[in-house]
Amino acid sequence: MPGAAERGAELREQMEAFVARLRGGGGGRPRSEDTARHTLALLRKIIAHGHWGSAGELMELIRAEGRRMAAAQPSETTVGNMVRRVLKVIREEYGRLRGRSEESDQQESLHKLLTSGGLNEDFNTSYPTLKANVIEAINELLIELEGTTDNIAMQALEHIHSNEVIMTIGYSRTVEAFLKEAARKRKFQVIVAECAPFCQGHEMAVRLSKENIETTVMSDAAIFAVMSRVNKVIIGTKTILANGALIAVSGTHTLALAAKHHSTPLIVCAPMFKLSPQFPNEEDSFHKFVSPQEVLPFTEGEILAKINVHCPVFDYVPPELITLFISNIGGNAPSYIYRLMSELYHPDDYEL
Amino acid sequence: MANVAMIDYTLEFLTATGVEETFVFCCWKSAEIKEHLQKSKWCRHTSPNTVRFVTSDLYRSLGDVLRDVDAKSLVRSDFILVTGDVVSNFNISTALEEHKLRRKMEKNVSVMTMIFKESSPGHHARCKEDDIVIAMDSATNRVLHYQRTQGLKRFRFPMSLFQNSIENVEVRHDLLDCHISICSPQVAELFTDNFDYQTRDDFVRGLLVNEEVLGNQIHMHVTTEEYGAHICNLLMYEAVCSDIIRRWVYPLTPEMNFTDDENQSYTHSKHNIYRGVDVSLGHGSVLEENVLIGQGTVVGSDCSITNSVIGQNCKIGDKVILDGAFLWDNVRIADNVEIIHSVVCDNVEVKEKVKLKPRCVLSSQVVVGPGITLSEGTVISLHPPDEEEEDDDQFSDDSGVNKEENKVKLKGYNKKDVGSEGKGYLWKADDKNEEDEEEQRQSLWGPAVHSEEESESDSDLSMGSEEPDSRAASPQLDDIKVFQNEVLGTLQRGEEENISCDNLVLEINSLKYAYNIGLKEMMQVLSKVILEFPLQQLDANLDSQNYFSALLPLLKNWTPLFKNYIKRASDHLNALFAIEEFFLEHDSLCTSIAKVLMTFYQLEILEEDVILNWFSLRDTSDKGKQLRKNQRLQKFIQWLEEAEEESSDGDQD
Amino acid sequence: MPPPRGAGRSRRLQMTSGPGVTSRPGAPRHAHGCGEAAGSAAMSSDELIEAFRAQLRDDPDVASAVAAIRALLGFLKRDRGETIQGLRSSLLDAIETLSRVDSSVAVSSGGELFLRFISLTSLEYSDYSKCKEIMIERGEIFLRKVSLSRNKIAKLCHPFIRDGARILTHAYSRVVLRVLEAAVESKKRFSVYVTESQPDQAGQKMAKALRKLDIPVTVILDAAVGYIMEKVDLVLVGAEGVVESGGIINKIGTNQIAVCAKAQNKPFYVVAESFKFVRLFPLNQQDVPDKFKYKADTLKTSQNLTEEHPWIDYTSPSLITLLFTDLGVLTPSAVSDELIKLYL
Amino acid sequence: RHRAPGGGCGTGPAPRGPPASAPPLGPLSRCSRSRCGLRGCRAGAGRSAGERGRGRGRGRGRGSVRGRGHISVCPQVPELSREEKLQLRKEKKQQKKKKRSEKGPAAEPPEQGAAPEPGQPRGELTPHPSSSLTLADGPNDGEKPTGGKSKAELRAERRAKQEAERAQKQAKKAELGQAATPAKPRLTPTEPPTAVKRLPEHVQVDDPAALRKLAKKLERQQVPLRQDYGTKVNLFSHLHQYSRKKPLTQQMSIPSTVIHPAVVRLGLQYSQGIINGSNARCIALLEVFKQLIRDYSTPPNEELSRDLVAKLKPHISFLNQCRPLSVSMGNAIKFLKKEISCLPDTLREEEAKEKLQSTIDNYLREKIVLAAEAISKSAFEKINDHDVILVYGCSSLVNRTLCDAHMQKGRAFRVIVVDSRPRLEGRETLRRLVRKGIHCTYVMINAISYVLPEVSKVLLGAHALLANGSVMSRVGTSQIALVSKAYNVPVLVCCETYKFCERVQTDSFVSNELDDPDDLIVLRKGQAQLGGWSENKSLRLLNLVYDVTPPDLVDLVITDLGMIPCTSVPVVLRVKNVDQQ
Repeated sequence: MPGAAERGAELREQMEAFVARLRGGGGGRPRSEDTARHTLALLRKIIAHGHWGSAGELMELIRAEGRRMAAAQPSETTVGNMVRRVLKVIREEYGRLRGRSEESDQQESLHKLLTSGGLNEDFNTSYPTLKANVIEAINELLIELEGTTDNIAMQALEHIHSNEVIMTIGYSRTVEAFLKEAARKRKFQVIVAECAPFCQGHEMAVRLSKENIETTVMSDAAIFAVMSRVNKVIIGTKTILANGALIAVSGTHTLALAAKHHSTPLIVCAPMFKLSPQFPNEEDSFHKFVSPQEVLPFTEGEILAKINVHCPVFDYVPPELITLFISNIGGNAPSYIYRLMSELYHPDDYEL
Repeated sequence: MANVAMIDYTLEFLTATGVEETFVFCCWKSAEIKEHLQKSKWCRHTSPNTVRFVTSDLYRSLGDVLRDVDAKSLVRSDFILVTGDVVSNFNISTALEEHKLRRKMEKNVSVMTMIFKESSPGHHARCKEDDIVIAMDSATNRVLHYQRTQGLKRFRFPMSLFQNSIENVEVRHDLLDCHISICSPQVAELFTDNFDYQTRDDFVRGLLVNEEVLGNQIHMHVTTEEYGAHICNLLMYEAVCSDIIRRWVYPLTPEMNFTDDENQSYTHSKHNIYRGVDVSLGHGSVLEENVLIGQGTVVGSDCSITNSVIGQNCKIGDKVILDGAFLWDNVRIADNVEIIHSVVCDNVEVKEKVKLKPRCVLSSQVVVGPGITLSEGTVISLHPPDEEEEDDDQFSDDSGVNKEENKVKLKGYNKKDVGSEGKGYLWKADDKNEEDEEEQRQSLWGPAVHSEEESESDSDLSMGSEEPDSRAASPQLDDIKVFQNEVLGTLQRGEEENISCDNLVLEINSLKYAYNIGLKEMMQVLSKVILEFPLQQLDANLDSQNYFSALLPLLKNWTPLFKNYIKRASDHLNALFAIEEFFLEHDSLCTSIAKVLMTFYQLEILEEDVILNWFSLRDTSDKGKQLRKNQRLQKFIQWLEEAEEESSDGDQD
Repeated sequence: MPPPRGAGRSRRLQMTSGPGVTSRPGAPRHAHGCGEAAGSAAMSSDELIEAFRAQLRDDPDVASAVAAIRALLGFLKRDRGETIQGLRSSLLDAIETLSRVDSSVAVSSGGELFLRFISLTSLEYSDYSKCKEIMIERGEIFLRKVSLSRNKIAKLCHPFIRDGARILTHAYSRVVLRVLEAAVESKKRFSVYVTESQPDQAGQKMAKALRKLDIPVTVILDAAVGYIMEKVDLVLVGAEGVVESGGIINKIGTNQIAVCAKAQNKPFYVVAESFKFVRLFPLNQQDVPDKFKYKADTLKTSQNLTEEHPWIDYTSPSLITLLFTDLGVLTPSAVSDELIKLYL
Repeated sequence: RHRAPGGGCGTGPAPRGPPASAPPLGPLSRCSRSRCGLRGCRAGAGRSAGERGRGRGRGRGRGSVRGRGHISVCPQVPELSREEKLQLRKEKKQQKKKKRSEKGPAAEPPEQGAAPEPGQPRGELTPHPSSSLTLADGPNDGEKPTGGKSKAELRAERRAKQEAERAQKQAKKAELGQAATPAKPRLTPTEPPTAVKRLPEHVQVDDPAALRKLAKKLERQQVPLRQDYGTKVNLFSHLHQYSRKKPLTQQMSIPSTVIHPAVVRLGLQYSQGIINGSNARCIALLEVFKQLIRDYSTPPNEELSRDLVAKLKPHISFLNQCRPLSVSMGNAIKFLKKEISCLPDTLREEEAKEKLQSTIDNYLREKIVLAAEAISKSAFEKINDHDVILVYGCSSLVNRTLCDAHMQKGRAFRVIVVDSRPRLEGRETLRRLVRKGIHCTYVMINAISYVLPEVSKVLLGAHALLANGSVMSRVGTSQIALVSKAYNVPVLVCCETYKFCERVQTDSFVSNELDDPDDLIVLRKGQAQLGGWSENKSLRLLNLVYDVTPPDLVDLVITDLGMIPCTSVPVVLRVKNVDQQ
């Protein structure tokens, strides 16, 4: 068809731009949600304009692109997650077209191990309607994305009672929305750890105080000192791993430990698209280190040559320190995360 | 550079700052660069930054390049000038904004904005060679004085710096020149205009010296956050490498793999250890910190590696100690070798028990050992020491090397230099500079480095470091002369672009201040210039008649100019003396003196009584008397006198 | 009578080809062994036991559960019963006999699995003979899958072994061995501490195997676990059985290691094939049934068990960081999920 | 002996929160005011009695020890003489009256009214060391032979009456405090304070009474009062919060008559954070005091030992205004006062001054310099080759220890310097260590969980060691100890014994210090988020200075007495007290 070529080119360019943006650390602080939306949009484009015959080819295509995008910024797990979601969508749509019953989930399971006949089914038969259906489904996904933050905020009142002291760290829009929502009904006090060196905490505090929530900013060093007076810790996160652990802004681990020490409940607000089926393995994958500049100014002069300065952006928070996850589909214990995973993604897609 | 060609860093930096078109000027091995770039992602049609090549062997310096740019008129708008060895994560946009703004405000006065990085002296990324002292106007960020400190114990600043109007002048030594400069199209023109500009330094200094003449200014932008450095010798190479590995140049870190090259993917782990795919380490080998190991490299057991960069497919034996070593690709290192702060180029083989003391260089394909120790700063190449001039080639230049190979057939290697199984020649530094070790290394490493840039990033723009002494100042004329020339220049421009007189006045004033010229000289020069003007414009020898006809309009135009300067009687007199002088010089024209004076008088530049008492001056030379004999003049004077008596307007004539 | 025998033989061939990598060496002989067993009619209990033993003998790498299942499959093939119920009952006492031979949890888990699988298929197909067909076919498939499971686990697990890691493992476990092998293949350098694990000194066997892969290995006393723990980066053990709580049943001493690991917050990883999942929910050590705790013959001979050494102990899920199974990497809580999916 | 119930009530209000505590404080404090007045004067008498030489010292020693021994029993009552009982009763009556007059908690039975009395004084009395000795005397007068008492009793009675009346007048406008003051100047010189029993003024800012009292005292001493700055986090409303922008000296009349210029300078250096770290502060203080003593001359018909202490007081309270005294300083002052007060009167002035100067020098040498040496010696045993040692902030002691281990013993170890905003003291540490050629790594405090896995030991400095074994130190220390525990890395604390302190504290709230909140403001990308925080009603900035590390997070404390578990701080204190005799 006419214009296919240039649309393809344009698509490629967008891809490149996206990848470049991811590489460059997304420019400032990228919102995971935006990233997710971009990814979906791009994938949708690919599905719309890419050349593919059958579901199998399509999935291959998506995988290839997905791998490329995910590799660009390992710490930005949402990209990979979105790709997985899309793959799952394709599987489902395909399955539906093949008239497989809805609920027969393709989980790897003992049951399947025993009952299944053929090993894995092919994706080669091509259905004309598949493209439309998939795109439709992706649009639904996008709509779901829109709602996430609000859905989470809705549950605020179930978790915050009046004149509580709540501690949070750094800046997270989800948490911001959550607290603001609660503030409409209840009066409570928020303590924000500033989260050096970026000090996103300051922004958070200012925004909250605008809603005249009584807010206190303090340096990260005071977390443990103040924790004994805190009733709840509510934080956002970058990623939730398959074992219910967090990859969150650095300092969170300390926060979580402090909370544990005073047995203060630690609540994590995170939309579903931050669930990532990876497990924390020993390599610092999906970790991110920015320029030491942030920590120690270049003007330090000669000593810089002799020392090492580390500025990790994220912390790993083991699941046992976490009390509750609040996602857009409700609250869950860390031990149940694995299940959500298997609902969201297909096991074959766990590694792209 | 950390297993990535330097030019890739430069291009990445440019692209990141949103540059859309890049010209790469090459003279060395343009073929190779081209090939390299064509393979790289820059030439994919998706890349946002389109790269073009201009190659010619004539480019010996930045000057040549820019002149060529001007000739081919490649650039029409502002452009960024970088050397091919700049590593930076700087975001140009703000500086660019400032630049644009400045240019909008005072039309096209500021031609260039140089980017500097704040870094206290002694920082390892500060290159000895282009360490600079800068005097700036802290209000406007305007560069007032620019001086390299290399080898200097004390600096000299022109008085004018502190005399002129600018209220607070900052003299800074805490700046690191990133060699990134935003230029307006004029820069190219300017290079064309002055052929003695070789490097950017020449340009800057030239511009600053006669800033008033050309009315151009240079501004600067100081960044604190971002990183920017320019690799002009091995020391810098080492420094910048370690900075990259220590992530100062984030997001340009090895594991980002910005070159998008399959076998450039690294995993980053604690202590800044980067490992390519299928790197294998023997048992007991430790990577202490800040190590980068390229794909497919094999390291034996019980090695200790720290602060080093190791290329692809290297073979490293057992019990090897690498500290601050930079191994390029396919290096083979046997057991028990110790390499400290040295560079080992492609395909080198180092045999057992060789020790490399700091700052050694083994150029490509060299073989050393076994069991020798290279003293500090040794450079060994496959290239016999005699023909110095092309010693650039043999570093990692395979074609060259092959040629070397068969040369080698003829001559044997010096065993005591390179060991019993060694291949290569000790590359002697010219023994002229026997002063301190530092100096020697500089002079020796300078070229070495240079060649390396060629082989790695091959951007000729990095030639800057090659001719360090082409910075000799252009010969100074005595002030008056210079001033006169410049006034002339100003007026010419004024005439061509018919700039309004007040502007001319301004410019001339500024010139006057710059060369601190007294009013007297000023007067004389001015009138002289104006009178000479026609001769300059038209051919030198024309008869008085059409000389005057040429002069007349000019005088009419520039009346205000004179008015501006000729106020007191003395001024008038000075003017007259100048006129006299002029006519004495060109007596062919002296017939028209009367006419000239007449015009001056009619334009009310000169007053009659002054003219009169000038005329009546007796103390002049005999030539002067002759001049006064001139009957036209006589008549003119006479007429003036009469005019004085019956104050009637002189309409005879 | 020809048809079944023919069928039997053909399937036997399949079957032997089934195990693939795991049972290369023993395969032909064991096929032969089964062959002569096939001579008679319904498989007698000692034939069954013989088959089972043969499995273990011929192919030292095979897990006893797998062996049991194979034996049972063989049994099933030659079963003469006409009804599912008949089949079930005969299978039940077959399992009984097997577990009398080897009391390991694996056997019973394997057996249960097999039963479950029988019943599942029988639900789908009413006609008995058809049903049997399917059963046998699926049995083969199942075995083939099972034979792949260890590699799968290895693939999942070895990323968790960092370069230069120090690993503590316990007793002898084929799966652990396979995982470490995979880690070595992926150019990782690590060292291993093995508990010698009395009374049978299985640790020594493990150490030997590891040395073959030239992994630096140190055998430590069972009592030295607490001492060594602070040097260790992670603990990696196999399991004889994975119980519904997500805890494991394994060679005696595992529990103490887990406790130490917890105390020093070191990760405690378990690798186990999914056929080791067993429907059992021990509350504590004492709650674990004796038939698992003690060797079959001791159960027969000794009159006072309290004087005997138990061979296995129970490790509660709270002490386990992750389980690596061929169903993927599971948190302990996910195990019960799997079992529920299977049995309910 | 009155300590225990007092402690209960003194700290009582804090958890209850300021607003709640205000009304009930009224009556209690009042009654106690009169009470303390009485006891004060008795103490005065006590002094005159105690003045004769050695007995006093022992008495006090025993007193304090026993005081710690059996807490919360109040066996005083039987010992009380008739008169005492009598006017106790009087007071109770008055209380009842007052309670009625201003509807305090209705029908509070006398016992409860009485119970808090002893506690209250330290609530009421001014912060400054001199004040506390009223309590220090508590045990004393108990032990004193009743014979020496009568005069005191009479005076006490008289005053009690006066106060009672005055109090009734002032009941409506709850004007408290100055009643006790007249007593003070006269008590002060006698007894060096013991830190346990005092609730310093700078932790009860939320109590208007205390503030007023402070103001009064200051103006009496002609020391300007420093104004609080900005809105405070209400958890910490009981602490001062000063701005570095407005140093105290601005509002001082130059030349100030009472305050020695050297002290003014010192004060400025303190408040501007130029002199930082408890050691440095203590040393500076003592140096200045030496100068003070040098320039001091006893006025006619005055006794050096008394007058000098009296002279010191304004200075001390001035410094206290500039920045709350560190424990080290407190102890040093205590020590100095003791030295002064037990100067034999026979000494001529010059000799006395000489003596004092030399004692100060000794103190400096023994308690700080030699102690540091001893510590670095014993700490060295714990530093092995290939260790990775994590340090936090900038502790002179730790730095020195590391440098010694590196330079003298030539140990090969790496150091990880952890730092925290806003002070960024770690950079100083970094510079020093790197200059010494120690291999360093630098991270922010929120990245510790990234570096800790490789750390083999954590070495921390301390601001003070409290009697319950908890470590008071730069904020963030406790956090590091916590995370280290999680990675089971041993935590070592270095602290000289002169920083040990008899106070007990379980959280970081009660007694702490707030630094200039503006320090938190940071300029990033050319914009300061928190720019106009003070305009914003609901935005608070908390810049805490210290925190308290619970003993179970600290493995061992390295002191000049060797290595001890931090639970055995009281033991050391006891030993010290004994050998101070």
